Amino acid sequence: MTDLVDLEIPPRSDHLALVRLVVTAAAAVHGRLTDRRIDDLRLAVSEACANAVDAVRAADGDGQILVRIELGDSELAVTVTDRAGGFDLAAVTEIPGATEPGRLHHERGLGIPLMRSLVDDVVFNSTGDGTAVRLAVRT
Amino acid sequence: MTDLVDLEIPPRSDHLALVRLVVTAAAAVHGRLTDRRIDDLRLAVSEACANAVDAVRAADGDGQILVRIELGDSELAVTVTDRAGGFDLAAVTEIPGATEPGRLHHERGLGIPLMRSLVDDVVFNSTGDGTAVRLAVRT
Amino acid sequence: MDLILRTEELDGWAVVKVTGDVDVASAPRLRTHVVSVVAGGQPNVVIDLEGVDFLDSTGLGVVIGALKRTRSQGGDLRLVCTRSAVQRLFELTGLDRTIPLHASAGEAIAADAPS
Amino acid sequence: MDLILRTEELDGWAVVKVTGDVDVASAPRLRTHVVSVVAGGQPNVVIDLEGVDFLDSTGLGVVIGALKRTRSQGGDLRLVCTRSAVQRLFELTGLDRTIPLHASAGEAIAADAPS
Ligand SMILES: Nc1ncnc2c1ncn2[C@@H]1O[C@H](COP(=O)(O)OP(=O)(O)O)[C@@H](O)[C@H]1O
Ligand SMILES: Nc1ncnc2c1ncn2[C@@H]1O[C@H](COP(=O)(O)OP(=O)(O)O)[C@@H](O)[C@H]1O
Repeated sequence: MTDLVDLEIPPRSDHLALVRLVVTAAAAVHGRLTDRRIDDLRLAVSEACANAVDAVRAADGDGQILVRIELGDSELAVTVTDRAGGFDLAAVTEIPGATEPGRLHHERGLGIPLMRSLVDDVVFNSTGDGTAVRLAVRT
Repeated sequence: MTDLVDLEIPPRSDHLALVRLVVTAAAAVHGRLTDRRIDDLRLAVSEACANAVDAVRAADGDGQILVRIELGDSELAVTVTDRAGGFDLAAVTEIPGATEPGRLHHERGLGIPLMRSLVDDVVFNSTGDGTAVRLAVRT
Repeated sequence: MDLILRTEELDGWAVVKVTGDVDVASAPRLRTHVVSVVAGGQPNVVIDLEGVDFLDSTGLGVVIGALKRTRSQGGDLRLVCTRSAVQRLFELTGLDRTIPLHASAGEAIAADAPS
Repeated sequence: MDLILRTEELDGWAVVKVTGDVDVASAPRLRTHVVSVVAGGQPNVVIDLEGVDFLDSTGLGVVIGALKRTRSQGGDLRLVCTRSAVQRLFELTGLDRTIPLHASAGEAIAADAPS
């Protein structure tokens, strides 16, 4: 059986620390990941929530952001969902890789590539309604 | 405007530590209560959640427990809701007061009196469906 | 936040040092631990709550149970607690009048037996 | 979890000690702080992240911005960081090759200027 922990926060960046606490605490209850994997997941989730907060605010929305934590036998997965109208992932420019000199020009756009290197699976599901990002770490 | 933070957990006591963390973190975001008032609210909420967990398990239910945190200008309020079928508050025996010798015979039944002494307002709303306890601390 | 229990001997008393949150999830472990100490022939017990940042009514129930158990065996229970979040609970319930809180295990042991 | 920023002078460098989480909510304060240090005529800056348990991509962006800003003023940026959760982010993004991480402010200042 997969336990679920759901958290809903206002679209404000000062609530992200709370999301991180909940991810860390839920992972402690789950008890199947190393501290390092938990740190990685925590960062990936924080990035996804920061994007959701940005998107809701840019869309002039005030909808809540939903964070669903699935404590599964084979994985710990966190889905961040917003109702900010979605976006086209394919149209987001990938920033240069770490070794490329162009890297230093980018102070933004690190979030999604980071998520991909931090967790085992990243699945975006974006519709005209909003975006759900599912970040999973296998046990 | 009142910010809302919603948390839903499985009816298991090992998730209560997570609820306490969220209450503490949300109160930090709120920033209007002293540490001591936050400790008091945290304990009251933990007691309410423990009762909800007991009730869901006694009812053989597996419904989630909802914790809603309202970050208001004039109060911080937390409502714990379960779908365990409710109970009759009036029928719950009050335990003897602190100074009475009978106190020592009671290792249980401290929860509800404690909630009342910890926070400013305690409102129970119990129906055949379940129970909502709202615990509020005024700023 | 797991509960850590460590028991030491001090001047003929068993000192149970508790670290972590004592709540409805973890309190049964503390109860079992104290029961086994007393059952092992040691009715004089100090519970040291200095490492405890949170204690709920179940934890309080375990303390009350430990008091009854030690006294019924001719011993006593003493508490060490200076953390305000935990002290407050004993004060609110008035239990600090039945079971005084001490600043250290040494002080707890040296205290007069209650009349 | 509020960000605390404290700046000290060490051997002609400004050492900015950061305590707290550097995330999208708090990173702007760090950016403003570093900007004002450099604008105040001090282009040699050490950012000490030993008190930081969490840093996100916005925080990383502030570090990259600080590097560009100090170098454009003829100075340099050095980092102090031994906390694994934060080190990891620099390693994953390869930024530790552009901005090496040091174990102390003294070591950071003593390090050779990058070629
Ligand atoms: N939940 C979302 N809703 C709408 N747009 C998003 C969402 N997440 C990401 N994006 C878009 O993808 C872009 C790249 O995101 P990211 O890699 O995290 O970098 P950054 O947030 O620093 O721009 C964002 O600038 C935004 O345009
Ligand atoms: N959410 C709830 N649903 C059903 N019954 C409840 C609920 N909360 C409290 N109760 C009832 O009220 C009684 C007293 O609760 P409380 O004072 O917290 O003490 P304890 O939980 O130790 O029995 C409980 O034993 C239970 O029968």
